[in-house]
Amino acid sequence: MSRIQIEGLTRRFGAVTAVDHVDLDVPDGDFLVLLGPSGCGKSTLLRMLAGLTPPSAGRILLDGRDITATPPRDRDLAMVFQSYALYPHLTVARNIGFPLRARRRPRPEVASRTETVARVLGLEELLHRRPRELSGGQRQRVALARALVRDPGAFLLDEPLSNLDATLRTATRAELTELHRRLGSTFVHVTHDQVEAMTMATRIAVLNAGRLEQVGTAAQVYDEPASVFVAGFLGSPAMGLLPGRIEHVEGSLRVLAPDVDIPLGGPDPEDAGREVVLGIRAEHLLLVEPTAAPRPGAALLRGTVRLVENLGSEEVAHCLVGDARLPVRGPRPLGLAAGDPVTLTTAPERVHLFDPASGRRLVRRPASAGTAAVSTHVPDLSAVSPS
Amino acid sequence: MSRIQIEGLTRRFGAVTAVDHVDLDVPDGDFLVLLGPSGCGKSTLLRMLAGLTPPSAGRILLDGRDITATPPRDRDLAMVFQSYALYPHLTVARNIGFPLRARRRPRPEVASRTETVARVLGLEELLHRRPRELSGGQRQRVALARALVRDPGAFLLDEPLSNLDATLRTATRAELTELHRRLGSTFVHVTHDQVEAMTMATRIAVLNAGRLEQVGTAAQVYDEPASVFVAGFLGSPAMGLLPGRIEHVEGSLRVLAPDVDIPLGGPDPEDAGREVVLGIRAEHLLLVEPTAAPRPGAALLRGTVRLVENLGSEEVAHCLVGDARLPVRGPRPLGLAAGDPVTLTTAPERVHLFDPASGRRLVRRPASAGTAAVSTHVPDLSAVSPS
Amino acid sequence: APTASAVARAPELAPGQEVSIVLESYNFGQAGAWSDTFTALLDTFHQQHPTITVTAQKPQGNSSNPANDTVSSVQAQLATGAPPDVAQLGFSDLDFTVNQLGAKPLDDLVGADAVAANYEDGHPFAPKARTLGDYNGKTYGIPFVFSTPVLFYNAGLFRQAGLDPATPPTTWDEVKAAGQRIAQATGKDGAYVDCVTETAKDWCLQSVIRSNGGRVISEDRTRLEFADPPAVEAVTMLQDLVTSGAAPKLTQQQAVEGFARGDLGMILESSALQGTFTKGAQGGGWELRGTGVPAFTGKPVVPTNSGAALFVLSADPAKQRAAWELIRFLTSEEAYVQISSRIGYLPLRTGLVDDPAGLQDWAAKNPLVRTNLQQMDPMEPWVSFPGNDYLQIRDGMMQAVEQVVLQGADPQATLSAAADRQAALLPAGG
Amino acid sequence: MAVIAGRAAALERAAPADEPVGTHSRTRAVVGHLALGTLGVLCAFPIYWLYATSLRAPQDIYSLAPLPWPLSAQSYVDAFRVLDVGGLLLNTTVMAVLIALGQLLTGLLAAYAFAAWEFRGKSLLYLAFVATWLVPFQVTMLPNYVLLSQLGVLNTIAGVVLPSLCTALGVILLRQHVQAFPTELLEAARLDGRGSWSTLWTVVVPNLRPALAALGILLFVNAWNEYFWPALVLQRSNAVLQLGLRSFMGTEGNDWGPMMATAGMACLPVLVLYLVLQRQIVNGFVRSGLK
Amino acid sequence: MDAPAPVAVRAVPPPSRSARLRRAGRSLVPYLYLAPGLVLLGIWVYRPLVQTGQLSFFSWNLLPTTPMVPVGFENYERLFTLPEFGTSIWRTVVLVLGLLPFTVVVPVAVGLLARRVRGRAAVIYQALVFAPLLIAPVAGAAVWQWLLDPRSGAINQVLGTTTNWLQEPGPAQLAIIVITGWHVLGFAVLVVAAGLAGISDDYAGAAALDGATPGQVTRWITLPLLSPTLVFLVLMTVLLSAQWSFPLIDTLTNGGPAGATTNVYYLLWDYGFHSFDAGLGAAAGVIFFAGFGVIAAALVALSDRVTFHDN
Ligand SMILES: Nc1ncnc2c1ncn2[C@@H]1O[C@H](COP(=O)(O)OP(=O)(O)OP(=O)(O)O)[C@@H](O)[C@H]1O
Ligand SMILES: Nc1ncnc2c1ncn2[C@@H]1O[C@H](COP(=O)(O)OP(=O)(O)OP(=O)(O)O)[C@@H](O)[C@H]1O
Ligand SMILES: [Mg+2]
Ligand SMILES: [Mg+2]
Repeated sequence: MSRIQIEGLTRRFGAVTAVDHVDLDVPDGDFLVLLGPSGCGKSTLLRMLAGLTPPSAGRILLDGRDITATPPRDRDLAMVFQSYALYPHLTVARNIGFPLRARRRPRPEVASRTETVARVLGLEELLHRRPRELSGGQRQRVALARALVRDPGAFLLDEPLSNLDATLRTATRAELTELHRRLGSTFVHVTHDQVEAMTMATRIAVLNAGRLEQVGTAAQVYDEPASVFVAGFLGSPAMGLLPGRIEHVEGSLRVLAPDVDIPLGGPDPEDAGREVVLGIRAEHLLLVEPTAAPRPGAALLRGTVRLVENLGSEEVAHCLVGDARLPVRGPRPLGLAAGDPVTLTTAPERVHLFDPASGRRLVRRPASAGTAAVSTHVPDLSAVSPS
Repeated sequence: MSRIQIEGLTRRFGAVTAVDHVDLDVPDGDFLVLLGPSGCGKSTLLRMLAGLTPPSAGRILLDGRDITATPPRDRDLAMVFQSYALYPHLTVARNIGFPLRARRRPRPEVASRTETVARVLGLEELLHRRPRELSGGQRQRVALARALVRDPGAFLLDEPLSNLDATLRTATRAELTELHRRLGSTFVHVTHDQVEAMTMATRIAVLNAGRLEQVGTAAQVYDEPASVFVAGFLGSPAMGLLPGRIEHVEGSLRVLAPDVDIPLGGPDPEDAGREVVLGIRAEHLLLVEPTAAPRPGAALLRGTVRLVENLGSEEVAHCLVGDARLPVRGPRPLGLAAGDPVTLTTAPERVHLFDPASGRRLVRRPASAGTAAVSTHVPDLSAVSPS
Repeated sequence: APTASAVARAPELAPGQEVSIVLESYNFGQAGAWSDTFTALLDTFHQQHPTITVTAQKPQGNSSNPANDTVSSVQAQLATGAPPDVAQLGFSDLDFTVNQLGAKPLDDLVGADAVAANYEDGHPFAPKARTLGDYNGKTYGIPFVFSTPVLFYNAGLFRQAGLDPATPPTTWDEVKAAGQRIAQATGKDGAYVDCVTETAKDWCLQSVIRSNGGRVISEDRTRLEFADPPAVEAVTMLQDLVTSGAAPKLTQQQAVEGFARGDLGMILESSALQGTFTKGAQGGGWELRGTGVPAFTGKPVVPTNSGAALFVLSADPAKQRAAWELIRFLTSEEAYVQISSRIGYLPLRTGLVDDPAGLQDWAAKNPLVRTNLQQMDPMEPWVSFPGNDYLQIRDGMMQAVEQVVLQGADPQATLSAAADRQAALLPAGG
Repeated sequence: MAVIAGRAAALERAAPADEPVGTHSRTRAVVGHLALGTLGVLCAFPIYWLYATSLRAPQDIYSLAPLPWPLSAQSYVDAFRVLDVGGLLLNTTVMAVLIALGQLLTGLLAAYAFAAWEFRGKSLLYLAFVATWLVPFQVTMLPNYVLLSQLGVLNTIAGVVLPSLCTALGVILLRQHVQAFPTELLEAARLDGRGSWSTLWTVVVPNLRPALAALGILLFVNAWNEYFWPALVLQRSNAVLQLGLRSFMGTEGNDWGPMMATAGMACLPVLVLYLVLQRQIVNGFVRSGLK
Repeated sequence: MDAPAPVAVRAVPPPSRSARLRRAGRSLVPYLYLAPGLVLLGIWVYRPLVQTGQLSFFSWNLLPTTPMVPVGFENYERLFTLPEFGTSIWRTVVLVLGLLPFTVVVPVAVGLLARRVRGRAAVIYQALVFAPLLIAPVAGAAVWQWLLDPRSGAINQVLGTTTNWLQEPGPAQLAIIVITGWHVLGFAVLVVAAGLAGISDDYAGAAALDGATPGQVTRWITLPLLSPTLVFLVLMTVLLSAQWSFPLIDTLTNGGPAGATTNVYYLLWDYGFHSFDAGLGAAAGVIFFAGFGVIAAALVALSDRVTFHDN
């Protein structure tokens, strides 16, 4: 039951800066998911929290206490390693009981708590096996059991599901979420799988190249990505992005690009001429009957289908609009085939705008006095370092 | 440009039968995906095709020619290994040219073909780097290039995307599909990721514990799973399954289970009393307003929400119906929370029935003479061995 | 049983007949005087016998003291079928050399007359030396180099301890007293008797035991006698030297180096080491002197000889003849003049030391040689043990002695136990 | 590839800079320095003594003073006068290189066979290699000597080299290396059209280079220091450096000064070789994950 | 619905003759790679071993002139009744036990300590410890003779003793052990370093997080995981101690004083090359081979039970 605060945490390996001045506040009971591509510094950040890698700069507070220099064993944390790090020479039972024995708890207590945890995770049958005699999923549960057996202040989980196949992964995901609900402990969970992030997190922190891109709930991160990177990283298929330009046309602002014309609403001449990156999620693009006459003032995108992917329940059509690829998603069958011309529309409020130079999100200010203005703004990012 | 036929192929490792009497016919130009859980024998099957593992029994024909005893280098096949298997000491260019040099092709030819392939795959810039200086995606493309450089009869790909993160995986998936379209070669692609299977395959072969469960197009495998295994393995979330019983109620057949009542249509007293396993996909379950009176004769399922997962564009509610878990999927927000009671309905033709003993699909025979009968039938599985 | 009683006479070499032979000597190969002298001698020989080519080699093997490798080296080469034609082998190995290594009886090879003539050629061989290489009445080896035990002492330490270097100890009691005195007065070590370790072999021990009227093996060589009372008494005396503090517990090498360094008052050693000691004395600034083997009070001293003879092992008549020519040359006056003057070895043609054309000058400058010459008369041969296991017997005996003398084991019990055990190894079965 | 990269990463993480917080305390470091420093000095002291002795003047040879003062090169002069040091150096190098290469080659071929194939009698044959450790030198010495004499190579470098061309250590260590080598690479090469022989040379060897180099140097050092077998075979000539030592041993005691000088010169090349290549040796050896 | 592609199930024809030949040729390949090593070992190790086995049933002194007398098992009987044989076995045991600290304990300590020091220092220490391996045994022995001089050798001066290390039975054995240990320490340190590097740091990290002290991590995690390396070293020590110490014994003590440093290996040498009792020596060699073979097999079997591979 702990709050974790990170201030200006940095770690360099020689020339590489693996974690770059990260500020983060994880309240007690949070399920924080660290999300990001491979090599972005997730594991390094987690290892610094655990005390396994000393930071190059910055500090870590646990419930307000500075633990930057505290050795791992004195931090009240439990960690599940990406590789599980089960002790290969110990049986499952002794693996699970290890943290208690290391703390010199009496034998009967160790035995009874090991048994309890094993029962909860369905490991009773396996207590006398060694790790090498377990399947991937079983190993993962043993690693979890070893963390759970001692009721720590917070759990650190480093890609604990990455080695599981899809079915097992779904099941374990649900199990972990339920566990969090029941225990109410703080969880910090590392992954590069966005489905995992979306389904489990109370909050998501997106890392890119060692820097924090955005922190927020799953909905915030998905619905209001703070940057092109976040927008492109989350969602499957990823958000379609294309360069455009804001123009003042006939008294209203519109985003224009080859074969694209999207109204933005109220007029604000200030923004006219601004270059932007336009982002639309696959599920927010709707097919327009090619024969139907375009509704005046509606968003309009024209393109060609390059490829249709069948996801089982749905289909994704990858369309070429101008030079950019836009994925369109809908219930199967979409009725499209490669080569078909398509006309698409979308709700203007579903369109994300980004600054092409910085990549940050552009937010339309609430139209006061009848005008809507676009400005660089980072929502919900109070914790993001001003870099 | 090759047809691959497999007859009674079997491979035993000591007591383990990794591949169990598999018959399979891969027509020229097919993109066959071998799908199955971890350890089901996919890699072993592929390795037997490549000639890296000798079969214990059965034979392999390439364009009608028996190649069971042909050494790997004389089979006209190229393989991309799960781990890429790039030669770490060679530059990208020499990696790509390796198969040609091994076949003692003249230098200029090696150089020109290497260059061509590199251009196609966008590797021109990287030709002088070594594998360790490449990102995962780049490595994958080099591995592909090495396979493509010599224009083989067929490509064997062993989980080539498993090491990539979601974004990269989506992109490479599309690239591979396009490649297949352009070349028209035969592809055999191993994976345990069903999205990969669904999106890429012209045909899917589902393996389970060394045996072929079903072969068919993505749509066939998804829409008409031949067994409980296939039904449970494909789809995310997996198809909800619950045990039930066919009863003859008021002149029509109905499937009944605790809290479940689904009409099957025309009366057929023969099947009454039969035990079945009932399967319904998450996207085929619809929420019924709890206040609305149930439409008489409609399918009806009652349960409690245990957990709601946010997938970004959609949400999945895991509901407890009777003793079974049924996932329900719909656009976000579903408006459900854990603990809520729900009433669900579905179209009777969306309900899959399986034989509880054998796990095979039960197919309702086209109602001839006004009766519909249920019988065990395996569609499209003429190639499945009669076990 | 002695073999090869009938060996055909080796014919004289025809003029111009080219022969090449191999000489194996443990003195060869060490950089310094020996190698240089040997090389010079072989050059001279080649000039005198242009048709005979001699290749010299040292024994194969890896002991730091090549003399320990002689027999195994010849044996290994015999196994390949190509033994050296002439070998310099120790007297302790005589039995084995004759019976097993197949040394050729020179009496048959060139005739007893020729052998005798060689001894008489010029200054004659010392009479005692002539028969050292005989076995069952036949001459197999011509003695080449040997020494008797000499009690070297450090005159400087004697003076420091208040002893008179001019009257060195002549009995073991005096040795003990002097040794104790030196140890107490100077803090250095007293007297080391190099007769008590396996490394030292048993030549010097035989001298000590025989000086007390005992033997290590009966005269007919069928019974081990080193556990008999006279022998035990002698060994007990040696043990007493150590327990009384007169003698240090050292290995042979330590003792030799200690003495060379000036850290040891007396050492009973072979004169072969004289060169080493002389060099050490020059470096360390002390004075080297020597005297004969100490006596047991009231008993005559019996010195024994160390050293080696030259044997012919070749089976080829031409090589045998060439080998004989080489042996004759190496034991000639000319050779001894070289060997003695350049290396310091005892000339077995003892008359040379009085010959002004020979070694008279050299002998005058090296008074120590006289000690050895004087001991030639009472000298008895170093007796070899019989059979294939002769070395096991010898080493077993020496180990027992070492245990008694240096490690304080009970003399009678230890020696008896060893004698009982080794008796089984005698060819007759004991 | 993945395996190799993984190993490299594990090594990097083992770098001292990345260790858990609080494990690096000053006292722990001091204790470490003290213990290792003491051990290092103890280990190196005899080597110092060797060189110290070789630099003493001949009359001080028996001196036990810790510092060789006054310095004298006389021992070296003597050694050079007696020995053809250049020639010996050349011979020894030839011998050691041939032996090391031979052992490396036979070891590599055997290790490749053990690691890349499944075949009948595999474990038995492996045992046949390992069991040579159980055969004492003394047992093989004489029969081999006789055979060499029949081959007519006694007193030649070939006689020294021939019986030493294969060693169990080379096979055992190399098998570990080759086994750690990703099998996919071998298979990829087969599919790409290489036979097993050219796979060995174009894929395995280039990637094992650090390990091969490290092991090669170990074997070279061993061969360089070989004394017993050359002493037996090269009876007539002291054709290699270690045997040069014999020139200063004899019945009348040893000539310590030049002997130490020769020993010092004999050790010098391998010491220098080691100091220059230490990182490579250690890394090549360690990275193999010998377990 | 896909029309099923009917496959006419034919009887699988037997492979042709040439295919069979080719297959046989391919299965020969690994043996070809083994051939050079096997042939060499066959000629230079096993041929002599077989000859020795035969010789052990004869009484012979190796000389072509003397006949080989078949004596059945007499050589073996003699060997087992010889008191030296028993004591030499005992001394071998002492030697092996005495060397274990140098090949196992100290290298492990060095491996663990080396983690505490950083940077160049660790490299330098390692170089120093490794250096003795580079010194030829004969040269090393000569130097130690000096250091062990009873009067003014460095060892006695430092320890303040007057022990004559090479002349007293106990100390001589100790000296042989220490000098042999000095020689092989560097190699063992290298092996342990390799073993330690092979253990993932994650285990130590996990254990630290689980609350284990550094000492506990070492005892409970690192050492058990290092056990395969340790077994390798123990095996090497048991099998090779006698061989390692041989040149030193031969140079320094010749098996003395009074046989106090004569182990089985040296005894074998003594019988074979000093006593010219080739049959007895051969019998000793065979027993040596068989005895150590049994010990090695037992060790390997034991190690399979007590070691844990990190996989
Ligand atoms: N010990 C180290 N030495 C040098 N560089 C390192 C080290 N550890 C990590 N790095 C580098 O730091 C960066 C971040 O590594 P980290 O392991 O934190 O990535 P990650 O986000 O966990 O990636 P993945 O999803 O692949 O596990 C990478 O570029 C990596 O190469
Ligand atoms: N060399 C082998 N020896 C023994 N068993 C083996 C061997 N290779 C594979 N197996 C076993 O055969 C079965 C099939 O293995 P295979 O590698 O084909 O699985 P897979 O479907 O590729 O699994 P994954 O998705 O995990 O790669 C597994 O149970 C495996 O344990
Ligand atoms: Mg990571
Ligand atoms: Mg696989």
